[in-house]
Amino acid sequence: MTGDDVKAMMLAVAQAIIDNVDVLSEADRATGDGDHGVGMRRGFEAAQDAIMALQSPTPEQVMKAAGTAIMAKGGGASGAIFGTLFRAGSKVLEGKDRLDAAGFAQFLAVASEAVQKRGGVITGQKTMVDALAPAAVASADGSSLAESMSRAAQAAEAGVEATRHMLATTGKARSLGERSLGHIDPGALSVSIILRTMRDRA
Amino acid sequence: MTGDDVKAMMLAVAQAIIDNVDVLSEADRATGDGDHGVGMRRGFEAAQDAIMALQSPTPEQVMKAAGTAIMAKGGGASGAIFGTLFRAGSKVLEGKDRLDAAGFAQFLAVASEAVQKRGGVITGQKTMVDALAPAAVASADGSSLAESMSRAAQAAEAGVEATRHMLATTGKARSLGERSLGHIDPGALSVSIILRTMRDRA
Amino acid sequence: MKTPKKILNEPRQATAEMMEGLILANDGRVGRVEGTGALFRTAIPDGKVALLIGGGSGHEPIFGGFVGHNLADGAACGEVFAAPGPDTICEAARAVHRGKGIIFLYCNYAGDNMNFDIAAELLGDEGIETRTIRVRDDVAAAPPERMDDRRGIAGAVLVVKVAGGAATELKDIAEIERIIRKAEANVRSMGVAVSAGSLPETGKPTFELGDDEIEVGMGAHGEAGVKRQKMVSADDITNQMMEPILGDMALAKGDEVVLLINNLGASTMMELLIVNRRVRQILTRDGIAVHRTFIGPWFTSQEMAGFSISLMKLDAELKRYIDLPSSSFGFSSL
Amino acid sequence: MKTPKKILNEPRQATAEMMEGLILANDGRVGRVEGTGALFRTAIPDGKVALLIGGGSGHEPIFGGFVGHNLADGAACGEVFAAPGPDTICEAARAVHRGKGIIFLYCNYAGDNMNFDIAAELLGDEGIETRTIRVRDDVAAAPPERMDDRRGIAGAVLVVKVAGGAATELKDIAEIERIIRKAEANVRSMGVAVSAGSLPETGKPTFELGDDEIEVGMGAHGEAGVKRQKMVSADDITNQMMEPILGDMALAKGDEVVLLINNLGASTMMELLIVNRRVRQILTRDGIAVHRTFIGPWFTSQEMAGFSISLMKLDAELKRYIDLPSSSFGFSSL
Ligand SMILES: Nc1ncnc2c1ncn2[C@@H]1O[C@H](COP(=O)(O)OP(=O)(O)O)[C@@H](O)[C@H]1O
Ligand SMILES: Nc1ncnc2c1ncn2[C@@H]1O[C@H](COP(=O)(O)OP(=O)(O)O)[C@@H](O)[C@H]1O
Ligand SMILES: [Mg+2]
Ligand SMILES: [Mg+2]
Ligand SMILES: [Mg+2]
Ligand SMILES: [Mg+2]
Repeated sequence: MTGDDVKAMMLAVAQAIIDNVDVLSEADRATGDGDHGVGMRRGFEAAQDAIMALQSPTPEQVMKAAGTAIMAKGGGASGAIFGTLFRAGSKVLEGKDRLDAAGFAQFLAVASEAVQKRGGVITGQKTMVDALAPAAVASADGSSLAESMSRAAQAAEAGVEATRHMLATTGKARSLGERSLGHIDPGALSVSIILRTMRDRA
Repeated sequence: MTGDDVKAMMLAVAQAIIDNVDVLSEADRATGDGDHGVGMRRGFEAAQDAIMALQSPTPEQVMKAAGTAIMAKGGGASGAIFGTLFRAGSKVLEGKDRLDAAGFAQFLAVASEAVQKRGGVITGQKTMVDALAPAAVASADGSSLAESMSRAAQAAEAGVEATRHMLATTGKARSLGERSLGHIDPGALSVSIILRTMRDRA
Repeated sequence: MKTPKKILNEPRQATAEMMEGLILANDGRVGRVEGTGALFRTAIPDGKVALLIGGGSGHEPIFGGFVGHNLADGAACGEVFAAPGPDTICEAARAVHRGKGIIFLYCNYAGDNMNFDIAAELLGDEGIETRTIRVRDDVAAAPPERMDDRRGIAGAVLVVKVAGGAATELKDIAEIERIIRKAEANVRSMGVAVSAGSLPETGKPTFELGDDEIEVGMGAHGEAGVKRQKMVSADDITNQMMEPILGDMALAKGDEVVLLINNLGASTMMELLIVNRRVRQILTRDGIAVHRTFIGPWFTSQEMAGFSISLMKLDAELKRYIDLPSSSFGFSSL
Repeated sequence: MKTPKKILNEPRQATAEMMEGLILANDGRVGRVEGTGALFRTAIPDGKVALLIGGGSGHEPIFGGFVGHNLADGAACGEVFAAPGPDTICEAARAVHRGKGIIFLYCNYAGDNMNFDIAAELLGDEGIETRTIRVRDDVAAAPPERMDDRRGIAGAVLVVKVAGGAATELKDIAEIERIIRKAEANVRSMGVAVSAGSLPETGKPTFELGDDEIEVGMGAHGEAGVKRQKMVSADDITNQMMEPILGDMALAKGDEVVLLINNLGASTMMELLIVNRRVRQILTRDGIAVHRTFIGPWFTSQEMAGFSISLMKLDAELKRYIDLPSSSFGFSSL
């Protein structure tokens, strides 16, 4: 995937998040404060603007611009988390003019690690990490970028479902305790939407 | 009617007001602030206590005790108005050991005048005066106390109906303007309940 | 009609328990005549002209919460939405009187007028001098030719602020009265209701409003306004309120005002700040300067959602009293 | 689900318009970095250790309304219920910095923690020293062993009050930090929700509660509490809240506290005063003295009905800063 392909892909990713604003807010209403969709929309609208402004960018530039915009405009937990995801991940793409399977897997691995560090969480705490971390692992097995992305998307989707059975131990859902059971984590759903859209463009 | 009869009658009057707390508040909800019943209940509960405490009272003492209690505890427009009604009216009964037709008519006439002065209103402004003033006039034609009371009650009831077609120009209903049409005045309804109960005990 | 959920014990005891809670919240600065709604400041200097405010309860923090330093010396508080009876007013008056007369400052409602007038007569018999000033700031209630038909709403907060300062700094009751009358004459307000408040004792909203309706000009007890209409934008509502307010005031370019936006209860500060933005756009357009802005829930109508806008035209004298530091349980400014 | 009626223009512009209105309401005392939620006091003396507070919007008047004299020097405000991004925090930090470092004081939420931490890293790269204090007063959120899992709610008002005074009177950042940490360590709170607030942008309540239900321990964004139950009396609710608060504080007979009852939005002052009455009965029973009481809507959750109770144990030092006069758009005390 060239830098321009990555640009097109990330514009589609942003659009997918924007299109799902209500689904994401509704998921957050069940376990948090109901604003995950509007926060993600703010971040990804800013990301769209930032990415659009790039002329023949490298894959790294696209990812970094997205992350920086999301971090600045998203706000909340998700602005910091998804901003960190793209900014940290972009670093492994430095100096590469194409995004390939190995690069993508590395991108997710580094992003997942950075997010866990920033958030002070590990898997099993009912966060977006429960979609991102398994996606990073799964993507490593792909023999092509398309396959990597497909595996990542599938793992993320399974991760979303897995959060349904987890007790939240961080973020606004934490205090729900047992009552968080049966609900998916909205941030995990965002990860799944992002990876699913990437797969569809691969 | 002896002083003790007047005492019994006024206890019944108070009870009738108390029993109609919701009807009166509901009427005030349509045109005012919805508290006429609870205000009247406060006043007439205090009146009950004050009247009960009287041993072999004169008619004047009963009426004055009622008016004083209502004025002290009723509060709002109705506390001042109905307090004034009974306090001012009681003065004409001074030195009389019985309430008769003439005394009752005088009581209402003086009460009506005092209330109009206190409230700065005349008939036709959609207030309790529109029940009280015609009742005072009608009671003058009675040849017995029972007949006086019966005429007063009837006139008050007609007065209540008449308020339905009046534009409020005082009190909290004033600002309704045209929208006050079609609703009766809650204070007028109170007057009618009072006089109706008197009639039933005459 | 959905029954409002309120945090109460026995509803009929709500006012009495509230009074208890209010006295405790004053941590010694305010006392009350046992068992009544007659409140007084514990530190009123001898020889001071006393300022007594009052009215029905249910509008908290006004009136009881405005007893304090450079504010009222006492308050006569009635039951919810019911003027205090003459007994309560007399008790409060006696508690604040320091030999130099009392200024009664309250809102223009039939119930308040009658009860305070009766009290004034009774106090007169005792040799206590009283002066009466009624706040009539609600432009929605009646046209200017019928000033005395206007209700007193949140503009009263500004009048009490001025009055409290004047009655503390000055000795002459006539001079104090003059300044308060000027403050009263210079203030205009208008309210809007978005949803109804309810009475604790009946558990019922005082009026019904459709899910998409508002009432412009609504009074502080749910008295009808000038217009019931569909919900519109914050800017539109504000335009509709500012027009009659400004139309009723003789403001010229370069004039200064103090601005108060009062939360009737359940509106968010966020909404009121958005309204403030529009108010200032309009005032800037007209070349009118805002000396100071107060936004908050001071003259509430239980949990009514909605707000009112008040403007008081300032001169140097009024400005001085608006700027004096003042402090009470419900209203403080530095 | 009934759609809440709010007085707004374009819902997505609500926060931006609110900021504009807030700056105007400060009549020159507070400015903002154009187009951001970064607010600053216009009169910060040189050489002052700066106090920067912040968090999501929607809780007005906190945080932006607490920028003022003997209070915060600046505030970084995010969108509704969303922590400000690092850019906003950095802008605010640069605007308040006077060469002596900045104290970040905010509430303990994952979003705030991460964004302020990122900002601290970025500011560190610029050579600006920051210290971080997170308010963790909500006893409903986690047991004492997991202090860091506790949310920051209205007890933050008292911590900001102390912090504002200390950061004005003292020069040494470590000493200021010590006092703020003590204030933070000494405060405990708990909330209860009676009905939900809603987000302007979605127009939806953040949770659903039955017509006869309340949730004890509810957080300031509608986060779940410890117990959902049928509506009970004001005294019962208060008992249920005071028990965990007191159980979590080492208070002994004769101790003094400052008491804050915070309106989450749509509750009436009347209800909160009735709650105050019960709070005082309980404290009197335990021999605990209340030095000062604050009751009002300072840390709201949009139009949520409900309230929280906060107690801060005082010593002579904390008392001194609680008693200092302070003044801002949203909170003043003399
Ligand atoms: N500490 C954390 N580490 C990683 N992800 C987190 C953390 N806290 C929250 N999240 C993610 O953020 C999502 C919530 O985002 P959002 O609703 O935008 O934030 P907020 O909680 O500030 O309202 C959660 O669903 C979760 O996936
Ligand atoms: N100025 C007045 N003169 C005579 N009666 C009045 C006057 N104002 C109000 N009333 C009577 O009082 C009634 C309202 O009583 P109430 O609801 O107890 O008082 P409030 O208006 O203080 O809530 C009205 O229905 C009317 O009959
Ligand atoms: Mg959220
Ligand atoms: Mg009434
Ligand atoms: Mg009333
Ligand atoms: Mg949020």
